[in-house]
Amino acid sequence: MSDDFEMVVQPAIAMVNGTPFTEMPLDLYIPPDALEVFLETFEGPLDLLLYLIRRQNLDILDIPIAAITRQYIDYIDLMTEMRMELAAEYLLMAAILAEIKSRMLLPRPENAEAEEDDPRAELVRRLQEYERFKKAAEEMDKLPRCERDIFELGGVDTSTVTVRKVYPEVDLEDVLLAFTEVLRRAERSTRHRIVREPLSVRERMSSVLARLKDKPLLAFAELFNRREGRQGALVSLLAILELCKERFIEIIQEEPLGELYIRIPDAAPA
Amino acid sequence: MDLKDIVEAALFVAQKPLTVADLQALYPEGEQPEAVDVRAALAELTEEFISRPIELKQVASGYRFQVRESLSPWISRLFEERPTRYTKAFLETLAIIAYRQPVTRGEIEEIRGVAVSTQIIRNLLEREWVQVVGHKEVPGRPGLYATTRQFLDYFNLKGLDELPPLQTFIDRLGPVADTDMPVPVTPASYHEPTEKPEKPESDPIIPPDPTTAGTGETAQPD
Amino acid sequence: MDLKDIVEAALFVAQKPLTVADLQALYPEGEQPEAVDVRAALAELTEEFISRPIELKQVASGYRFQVRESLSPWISRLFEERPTRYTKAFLETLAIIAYRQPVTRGEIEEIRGVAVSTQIIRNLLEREWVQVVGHKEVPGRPGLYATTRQFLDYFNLKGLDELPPLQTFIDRLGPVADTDMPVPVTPASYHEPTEKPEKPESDPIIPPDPTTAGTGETAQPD
Repeated sequence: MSDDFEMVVQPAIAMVNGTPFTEMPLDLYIPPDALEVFLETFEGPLDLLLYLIRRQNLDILDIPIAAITRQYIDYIDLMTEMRMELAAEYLLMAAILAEIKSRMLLPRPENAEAEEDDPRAELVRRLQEYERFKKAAEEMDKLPRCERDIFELGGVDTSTVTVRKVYPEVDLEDVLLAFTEVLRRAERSTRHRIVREPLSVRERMSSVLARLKDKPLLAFAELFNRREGRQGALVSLLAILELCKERFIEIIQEEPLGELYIRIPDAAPA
Repeated sequence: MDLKDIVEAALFVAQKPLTVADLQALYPEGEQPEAVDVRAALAELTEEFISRPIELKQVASGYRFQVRESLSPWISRLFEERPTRYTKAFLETLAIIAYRQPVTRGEIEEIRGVAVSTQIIRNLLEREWVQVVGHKEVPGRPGLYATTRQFLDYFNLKGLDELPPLQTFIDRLGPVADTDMPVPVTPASYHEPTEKPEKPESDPIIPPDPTTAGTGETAQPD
Repeated sequence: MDLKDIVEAALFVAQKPLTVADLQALYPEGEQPEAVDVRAALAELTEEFISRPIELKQVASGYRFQVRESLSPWISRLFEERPTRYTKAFLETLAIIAYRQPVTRGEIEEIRGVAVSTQIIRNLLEREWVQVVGHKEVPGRPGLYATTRQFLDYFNLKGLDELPPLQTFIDRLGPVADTDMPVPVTPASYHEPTEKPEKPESDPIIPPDPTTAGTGETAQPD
């Protein structure tokens, strides 16, 4: 039997009421004061049993079940203030042990098949199963892992890389369909006023406003382009009047018969 | 362990440029290399990477590895996000801005009958299809949105007047336009023929107009 | 531009492992290199970095550059925080999921003999080391947990078959250990193709019993 699986026991596991608690108990009895420490040290009753088997050469097939069970039951009151959920699992284990013991005491027929009914078999199977994974967890903890043993790269700078943003493609038709949908909804709900202005006027309204962003005061004459001809002048005029009506702009004249200017209104009227 | 190797590994792992002092601090106190040795290691590394696609660079706050600019076209694809399709809300907002500009967000919401998400406006601005051309002089001074030259360019339009006139849509709505969606007239010159979004099988609320009948204005079953 | 250079730069820049397909996708459609050429470039790079402090490594979700383990004492000083230590309960739960997947919480509790805290499961899910891959068709339809590629990446593994083999050391209980523990199967379907972990050379719990030896009897514990 090898010792390579010995549990590491620190010199002092905990201080219990000022007294260093240095030794794991020699049997399943746990001093009440140390119970909490115990529950935290072991991962559960299977872990504790494994420890005892290793450490104390405890023969789990011959545990003084009666005494242990009595001790465990004494804990019940103490445990109500602790982690009842965990403690319950230890109690369950005590019950399993007691059951095993009682079944062992029953006379058993002496044939080969009875071996499979050995009440200890299930417990041993569970201990083995648990131990495999307990060991696997320890092995896994030893694997080289990120953040501790191996490091991924994080430092290569990409400021030289210009990322082209990829936008969805849109069909004009989809935009038009969307607009039809809007109008249809508007028609249906209220008798929404749909102004039948030529688009060129709306476009001109936008461009006049855009120009006012660069230059806060524009001469009226600047808004007309001779090359656009009459049609263009009319569009500009309609745009200015519409903008004025919607109070996007105001038209000012500093002296009678002086030049007309347009600008963004100073302050929001209440 | 070789100082140069430690310097190299550290520069690759660090998320920011490292100074000579940072690199010295990789060693426990009392064992730290001289700054001059760290510099020598950095010089050596710079040399070793000279023919590689990444280079060791000194910037204001220290040393770092960076990708050579010439690789940008390929590397940028690592960061590109796959474009998703625009939502209906996005397209409706765009259409309203196109036809009703200059228009405030509140007005868009009034026409659509639902709120317009900030994300949509932001996307439109980011794509440079829409700009704020001014502010409406009402309380809150809301921004006035209008389409841009880029919008026209994208859709291959010379001007907004090349968009089908509003009247077209209004006519198509018809007096009882409350069941099916009319097919808008979209002159082929505005776009490549593509698959249309699904539309109702039986649509024609539009009375068969003898002048347009047979000119391709047939409901295409998808 | 040289394919190898592009592959190298991309691996240095990406903050996650890249697959061969990821690397092909650095090129525009129609110009993408063959997978076999990308693999050749990867092999060449692995070779070129063999004497450097960083290595090109293949893990479950692709290829990545990483610092050689031998440098961790220095490199870890770059980080203020000590690396996370995982509790026994956390590691045992993870180990059971890794070796016995897909597995329900109830089955994990059955093996450990204690309740599994919700916090542990939540942490495992949040770290994306574990995912719910389905539900067991029993009352309550409990979730079936399995490990992810990220789990393997974190532990520097290509597949589940690289996990240490399960073994047991209980030997003095031999006489009652009459049922052969089945060697847990580690289903590969969630990851890259893998094989079962090797069965320990000599399974010391099982006494050489002529009556059961060679019957291949495997009792499924649940």
